[in-house]
Amino acid sequence: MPETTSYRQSPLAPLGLAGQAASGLNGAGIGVAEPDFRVLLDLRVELDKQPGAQDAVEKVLGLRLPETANTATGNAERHALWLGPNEWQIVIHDSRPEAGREWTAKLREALQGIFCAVVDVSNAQAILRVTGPAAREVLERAVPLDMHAGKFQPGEVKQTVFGRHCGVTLHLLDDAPTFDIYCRRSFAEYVHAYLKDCARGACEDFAVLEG
Amino acid sequence: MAQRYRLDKGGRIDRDRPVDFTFNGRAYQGYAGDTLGSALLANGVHLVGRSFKYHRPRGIFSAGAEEANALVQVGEGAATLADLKATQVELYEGLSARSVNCYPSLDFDIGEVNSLASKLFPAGFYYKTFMWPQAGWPMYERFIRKAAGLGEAPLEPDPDFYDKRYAHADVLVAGAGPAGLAAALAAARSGARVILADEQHELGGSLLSGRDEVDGKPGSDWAAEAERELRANENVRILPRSVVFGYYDHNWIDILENLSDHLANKPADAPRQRMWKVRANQVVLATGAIERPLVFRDNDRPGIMLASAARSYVNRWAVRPGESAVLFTNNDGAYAAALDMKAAGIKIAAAVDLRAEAEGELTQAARDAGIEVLAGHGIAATEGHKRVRRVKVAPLSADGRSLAGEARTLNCDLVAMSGGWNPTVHLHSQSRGKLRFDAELATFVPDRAVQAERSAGACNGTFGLADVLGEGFAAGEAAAEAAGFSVEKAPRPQAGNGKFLPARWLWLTPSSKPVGHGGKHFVDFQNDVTAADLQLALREGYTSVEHVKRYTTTGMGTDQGKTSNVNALGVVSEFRGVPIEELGVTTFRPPYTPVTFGAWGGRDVGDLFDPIRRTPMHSWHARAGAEFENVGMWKRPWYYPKAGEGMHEAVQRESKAARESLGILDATTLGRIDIQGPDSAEFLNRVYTNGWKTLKPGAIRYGLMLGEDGMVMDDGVTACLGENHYLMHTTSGGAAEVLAHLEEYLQTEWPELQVYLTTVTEQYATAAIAGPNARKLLAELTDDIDVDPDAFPFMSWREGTVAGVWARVMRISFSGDLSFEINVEAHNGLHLWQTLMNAGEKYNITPYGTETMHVLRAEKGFIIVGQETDGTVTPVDLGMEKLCSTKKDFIGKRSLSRPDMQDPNRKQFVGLLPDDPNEVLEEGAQLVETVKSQPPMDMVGHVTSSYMSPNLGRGFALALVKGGLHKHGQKVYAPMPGKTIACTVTSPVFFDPEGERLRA
Amino acid sequence: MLLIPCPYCGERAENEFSYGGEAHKPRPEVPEEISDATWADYVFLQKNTKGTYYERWIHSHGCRRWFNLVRDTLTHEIHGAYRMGEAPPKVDEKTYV
Amino acid sequence: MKARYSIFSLARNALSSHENWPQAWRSPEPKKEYDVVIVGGGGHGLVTAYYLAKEHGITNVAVIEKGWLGGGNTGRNTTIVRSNYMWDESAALYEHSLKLWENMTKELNFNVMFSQRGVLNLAHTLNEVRITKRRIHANRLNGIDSEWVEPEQVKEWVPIIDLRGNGRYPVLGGSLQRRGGTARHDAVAWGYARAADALGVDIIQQCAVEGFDIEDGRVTGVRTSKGAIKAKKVGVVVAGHAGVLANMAGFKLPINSRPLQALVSEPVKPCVHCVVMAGAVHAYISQSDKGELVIGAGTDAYNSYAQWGSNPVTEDTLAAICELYPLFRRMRMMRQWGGVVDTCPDASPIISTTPVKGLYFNCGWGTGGFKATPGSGHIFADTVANDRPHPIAEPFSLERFKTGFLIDEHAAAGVAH
Ligand SMILES: Cc1cc2nc3c(=O)[nH]c(=O)nc-3n(C[C@H](O)[C@H](O)[C@H](O)COP(=O)(O)OP(=O)(O)OC[C@H]3O[C@@H](n4cnc5c(N)ncnc54)[C@H](O)[C@@H]3O)c2cc1C
Ligand SMILES: NC(=O)c1ccc[n+]([C@@H]2O[C@H](COP(=O)([O-])OP(=O)(O)OC[C@H]3O[C@@H](n4cnc5c(N)ncnc54)[C@H](O)[C@@H]3O)[C@@H](O)[C@H]2O)c1
Ligand SMILES: Cc1cc2nc3c(=O)[nH]c(=O)nc-3n(C[C@H](O)[C@H](O)[C@H](O)COP(=O)(O)O)c2cc1C
Ligand SMILES: [Zn+2]
Repeated sequence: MPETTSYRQSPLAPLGLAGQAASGLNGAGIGVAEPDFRVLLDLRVELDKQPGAQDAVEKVLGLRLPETANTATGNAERHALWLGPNEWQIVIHDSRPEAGREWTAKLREALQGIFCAVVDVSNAQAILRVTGPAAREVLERAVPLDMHAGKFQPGEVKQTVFGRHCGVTLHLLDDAPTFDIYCRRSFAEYVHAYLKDCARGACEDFAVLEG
Repeated sequence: MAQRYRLDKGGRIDRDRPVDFTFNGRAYQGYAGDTLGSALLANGVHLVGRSFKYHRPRGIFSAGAEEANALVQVGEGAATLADLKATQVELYEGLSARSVNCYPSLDFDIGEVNSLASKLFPAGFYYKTFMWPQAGWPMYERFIRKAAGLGEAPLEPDPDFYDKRYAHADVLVAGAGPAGLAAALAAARSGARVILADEQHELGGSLLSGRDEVDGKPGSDWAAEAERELRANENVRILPRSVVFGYYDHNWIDILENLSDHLANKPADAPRQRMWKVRANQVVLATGAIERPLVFRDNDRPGIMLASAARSYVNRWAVRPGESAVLFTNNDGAYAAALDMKAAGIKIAAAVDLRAEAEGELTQAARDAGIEVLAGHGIAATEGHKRVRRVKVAPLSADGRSLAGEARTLNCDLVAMSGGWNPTVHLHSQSRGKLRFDAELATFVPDRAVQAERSAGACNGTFGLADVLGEGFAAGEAAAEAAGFSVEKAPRPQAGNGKFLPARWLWLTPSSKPVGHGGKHFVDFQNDVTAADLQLALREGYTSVEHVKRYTTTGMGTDQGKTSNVNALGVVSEFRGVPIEELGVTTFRPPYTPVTFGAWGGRDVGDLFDPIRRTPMHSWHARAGAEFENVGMWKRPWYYPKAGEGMHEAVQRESKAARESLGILDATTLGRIDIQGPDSAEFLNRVYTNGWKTLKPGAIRYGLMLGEDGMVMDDGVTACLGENHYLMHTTSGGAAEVLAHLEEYLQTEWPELQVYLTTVTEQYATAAIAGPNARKLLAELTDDIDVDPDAFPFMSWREGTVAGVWARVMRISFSGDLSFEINVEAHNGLHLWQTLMNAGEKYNITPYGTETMHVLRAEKGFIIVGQETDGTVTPVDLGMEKLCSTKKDFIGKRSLSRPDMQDPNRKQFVGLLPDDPNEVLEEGAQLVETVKSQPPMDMVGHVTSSYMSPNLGRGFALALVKGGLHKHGQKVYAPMPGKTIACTVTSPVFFDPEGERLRA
Repeated sequence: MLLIPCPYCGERAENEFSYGGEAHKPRPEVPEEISDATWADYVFLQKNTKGTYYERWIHSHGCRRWFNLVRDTLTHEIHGAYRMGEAPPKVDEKTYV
Repeated sequence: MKARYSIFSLARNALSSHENWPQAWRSPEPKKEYDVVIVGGGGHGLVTAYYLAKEHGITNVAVIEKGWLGGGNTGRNTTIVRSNYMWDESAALYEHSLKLWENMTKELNFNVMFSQRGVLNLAHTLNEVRITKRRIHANRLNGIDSEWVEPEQVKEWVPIIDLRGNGRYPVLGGSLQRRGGTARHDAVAWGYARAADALGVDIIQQCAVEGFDIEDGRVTGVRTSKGAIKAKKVGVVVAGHAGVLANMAGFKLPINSRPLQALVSEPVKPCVHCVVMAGAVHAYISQSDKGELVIGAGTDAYNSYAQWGSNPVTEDTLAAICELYPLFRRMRMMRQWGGVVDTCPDASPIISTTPVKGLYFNCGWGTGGFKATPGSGHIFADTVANDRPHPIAEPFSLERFKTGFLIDEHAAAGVAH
């Protein structure tokens, strides 16, 4: 049997969110969508102890790992999100089913001889793309971070607790603002429902997008 | 006549918007802008409630949050609200309110008999009686509980929802009176992010009630301008109807915002209230001050109210709270109330002034206005049942402790009293800021701040309006500066600066008889605590203020003593002859005013109470009609009943199918940890009891993990994926805990180990297929994995393609049969499951849930951590001593050699077979060796798991039994209610003890 | 809710963190050679100071790193955070009755 | 001596406007020396002093209290009293105590309002059901009343509960101890203080113990904020401060001190008639005789001596209350506070001799020692008087952390209120 994408169910597939981004906000303050499949790798390495690591990563990915806390590097296709002093999440816009394993192998190969870990977590996490002028207002209901435009700027990445007890990574992409929220796969429905309820709680200020 | 007591003009009400409401079933009218309190007064309604203990008639005595008397129940049915203060309820069309704590009606309340027998109910009377007979207490209690409570809790679920949010501010300002507005203006002008919250619906605080001018215009106009400027600034968030109720660690402040209680038509899809959880860099407290009542004989009658409240009713709500008023004061400031009342057409019968020489700007103005001032006088008594009718006033002795002359009677229907002011230091004190007793003001004012906060205005003991404004601006500037903004000092607005001192501080106004001998000098109105009660507490040795509080309940009502606490201290100080500052204060605790539970819960209720985790195959299980079990946050299929089946039948069927042909289990929820790095094997060696250095790529090993106390904390299999690369499995419920435990040791104890741990629990979806036909099915679905037993032996794994997708197949077994756990990437989980189900049809593939999984593993004697173990079980107890390496150290090893771990009589893991094969022991049943006719009996163990096994054809159980490893063959008994079940202790392995089927 | 300075991520709210108890309490090198009493000390006993306390925290909903914190257990004042293996900052230590 | 309290004395005193009531206890200056000094004037300390005087003839006793008597956890707990603990050792201890509760009002001639209204412990998961049943059977065979109740019976006891728990925390049943209930916490401290004082015990308030005098490994006295006081024996019963006192005496305890929170609602007419505990979601509720809902929350996650709690803990508890009792969402919290509890690794107390001769510790009651007040003091007095553990106290020695004989009540208790 050939491996085809049609087998694959994204974490939020039961809610049918994919493609919602395309339909636009229609005047709503916030929209939530699930982006296409992506490669997500967890990369662990001590950059100061493994001098060759940055170059090796750059060779494969064409980007350098951010060394400043709470930031990301990247371009339209790829990102490296700072998760900790020796941990990054690599995000690659490659939706092929085997892509996660392939990129893992490539990166491992490049990092041969360096004490590090590359782990494919493409299936382990869900991504919710939250966008719209009310996004900050809504998210401030879910996370204890300061979401003010001056305090959380495009290119920044912050991990935090969402609602009660759910860990998330927030990556701010632009001034729209657009956030990519990464969470563990099985928490995705919770995060989605929570966001909807946050929007309901903030509804005096804007219309809420259905779905 | 409607609104008979409404003044013809003035006030901040909207006369174009009349509002109809009912109180105790009668229809009334008020105006938009009224509170329930002001609207009732406009209609001449003074009697609003009954007191807690004596059911004395009580009226409206304040105009704000400090109200202790006028508690009402608002609304009916699911939306009813208990114990609201009428002075804080905004009027809306259709509002219906009623009095609480009275029966059958407010006017005629049976409970008032308590008042007649009140001598029998002094403070602490409970403790002295209802003791005989001792067994009689439940009866007394039933009777006492009838009298409990004020309002009523709703009896239907709350129809509303609540919003809850975090927020961050450079400067948070609590209170929007002149001081708060000034502070907000100053901070906002510097560019700081400001939150300004006030519990009232209009900003302006006392400016709305007074007639003071700021910069040559009415104070309320200045407030409106300030508000306009603030609203125009996008860095400012103004929160009206928002009480700052709690000040916690590290400048964490909680605010409750009211969104729809004041609306007649409450929007269905908007929250009722919102809780703000604010982290503020700097805080300015500008919460004003609360006027102090005076303590005199029968000072609780309806019509007796705070002077500032009377003034507010006249100026802010255009209401005449009476026709004929007596002012009772100890200070000059209160004359403003007399003057304003007079200007509104209220007759001022006299001003009774405790000060021997009643001097002062406003006093003089009152005299000039023709008001009679009785200096050195006090109110010695009051009369009037449901409304004050008369007061007796008399001159006081020089020390103020007794009357010094004939009493004179004044007719009145209103007494406006002022005993000075208490700065609202609640939030400062909650923030652990110290208080200082200010002898001039005879009250507590903020002293040193501990957190980044400062007080300004009346809450700081500053009362002159110009000073208040100046202090507000200065506080706002200082706060902004401390938050890192540069400020330009603004010119201070012009305003008057009344002089209110000196006042005469007399905590207790004497009457013709000593305290306790006639009439009641109320200190705490809500809890009916009198000066005599305080005196009694002291007499009996309850001298600490905390004891006084708890013995008399003073300050413990819904108003939390806003008007009573300082008076109680004053009275105690008077009786004990100890200065107030040496007494100390009782602790100020959140909330400042009561806060809705629902707002605290916010959206973390219902479906969002806890995350519900589902596997990628969940939709299939749900469609198949599975019943689910909650395992941690996961929903796992528990069993799959077919039509007409109960749990028992379903489990029997599933268990049989899995043994006889083929079963399939969703094992996705197992915890998985990826372990990489050159020291991985060493790391495993340290965290598991057994050895790991010899495990080769492709192989799998079972491991047992202990806590440092030697107790089993987790178990599972770990696969060697490659050189220095492992995949650990944990129990579903233990995944997070195990990862935390491992990271802790790695990062804190053994940072030298080169190992990285990554959770991959959710990267994979797992279907376990088990039973004699498992291999056949697997073979059909893969081209590239050699399923031959020799090529793919027990406890090994292979990678390849199954059902057309990448898979890692592990030949391990929790059922005791030939079994493969097929791991695919989670996105493909549903696909895998469906493919297996389709292809397995010919083998009667049967999905089974956690219950059948439990039966199957129990037949094999496999433990479940958390069921066979409870944090007190060691590997030795489980008969797994062999798994504990003697060659190396591991976490928990040292604990195993402590004396009590060696005790041969510890509870150990065994099997149990009830003598009657049809018997299924209850899980949790206790076991004895000797049955007695009645308890106590010596227990030797308990049943941990118990099932009816279709494969064994009988009931069987697992248990922990003292010394059980050496008691196989002996009898134990489970004495149950009504019967005793005899069993034989056996090995815990009931099925395939040689493991032939596993290895098949 | 405390405001805790993670040495890696910066100041964050308490609910992103988990507590790990007393710091600077190393696991005995060779547990087998020590007495039951010394072992019990390591596993169970706590300084539990009222006052300046050196303690471990993990930024569990953040960078997932363990670190040390010096905190006053009465006032909750935080005197500093430092990474595992680093020396604690100099603090004017306090204890209370 | 002490006036007896009764309805008659109340009526008699009413005639004299209550001006002739005697002091419930004296406020003496400390003597130079006592046979026994008890440190800590909470319930446990006062009971200890009472029984030293009453049963062991040791009346030259001082109770030294840092603040005001009863102001520690005795004065800030949710007052749940029950004895249905799982292990034999615990059951013996708490049942001993419960029996004393049943006679306390009479014994003290002080109405402590011990209300045996029944305590329900809810089970929300299959595992909780199993553990609950195990505990019930153990209680039964120990002769302690304890019964399983099905969800419908839970509903009868607590009509306002939502059994569905939104599918996530459904009520699957629970255990009921009918003899369990609540008491008026302050009255317990006051009643014992009055009774101990009557037997000659000096209760010295506003006096903090700041150190011990120890010679040759034996305690000879305490140093206090009011000066040194000699003592032949010293019993320390200071709950959350046990670690502080142990440090003064030069040893450590297996105890962490953490704030535990509680809160009350505004008073309403009676609507909860028994005590309901839900360990899985951390919410405990009962209604006081004045009408407030008394709610117990969780402990903060970190060591602290601050007598207040952390915000997220309150949020969690009130979310759980809203979930179990949806009609309480509109109720309002009136006051919230915390107490510093002394938690032991095995959730069981320590009643023990110590490395210092003549110095005894009674602590580790954590979140659940109010119910033990009379029993704990009773066996501790015996332990102090005879310089050896009372048989019920024996398993609860400090030794157990060395030998491994832990009495782990976690599994059965959740939080052991
Ligand atoms: C919020 C909360 C809810 C609880 N709920 C329950 C419940 O429902 N059921 C239950 O059984 N238990 C409950 N508990 C636990 C229970 O309150 C305690 O276990 C019990 O009251 C402890 O009593 P104690 O006499 O040992 O301590 P305390 O009453 O705390 O007395 C100790 C005394 O020692 C004093 N002290 C401290 N240091 C010194 C010193 N250096 N010198 C002199 N004196 C000193 C203190 O001031 C204090 O008064 C709860 C506790 C809390 C905080
Ligand atoms: N005549 C006198 O003796 C006397 C006495 C006291 C005050 N005053 C006058 O009162 C004014 C004092 O001004 P100010 O600004 O200090 O006080 P204020 O009373 O004018 O304003 C305080 C504001 O804080 C709000 N508030 C209080 N606690 C709150 C909380 N927890 N959360 C949210 N809001 C809260 C109140 O609703 C009010 O609007 C001056 O005009 C002064 O002259 C005069
Ligand atoms: C069982 C119980 C019931 C309580 N009921 C009330 C009450 O009705 N009103 C009140 O103000 N406080 C009540 N409290 C709280 C006390 O006022 C006080 O907050 C608590 O004893 C802690 O003391 P502290 O706040 O002085 O530190 C109650 C406390 C307990 C333990
Ligand atoms: Zn961090």
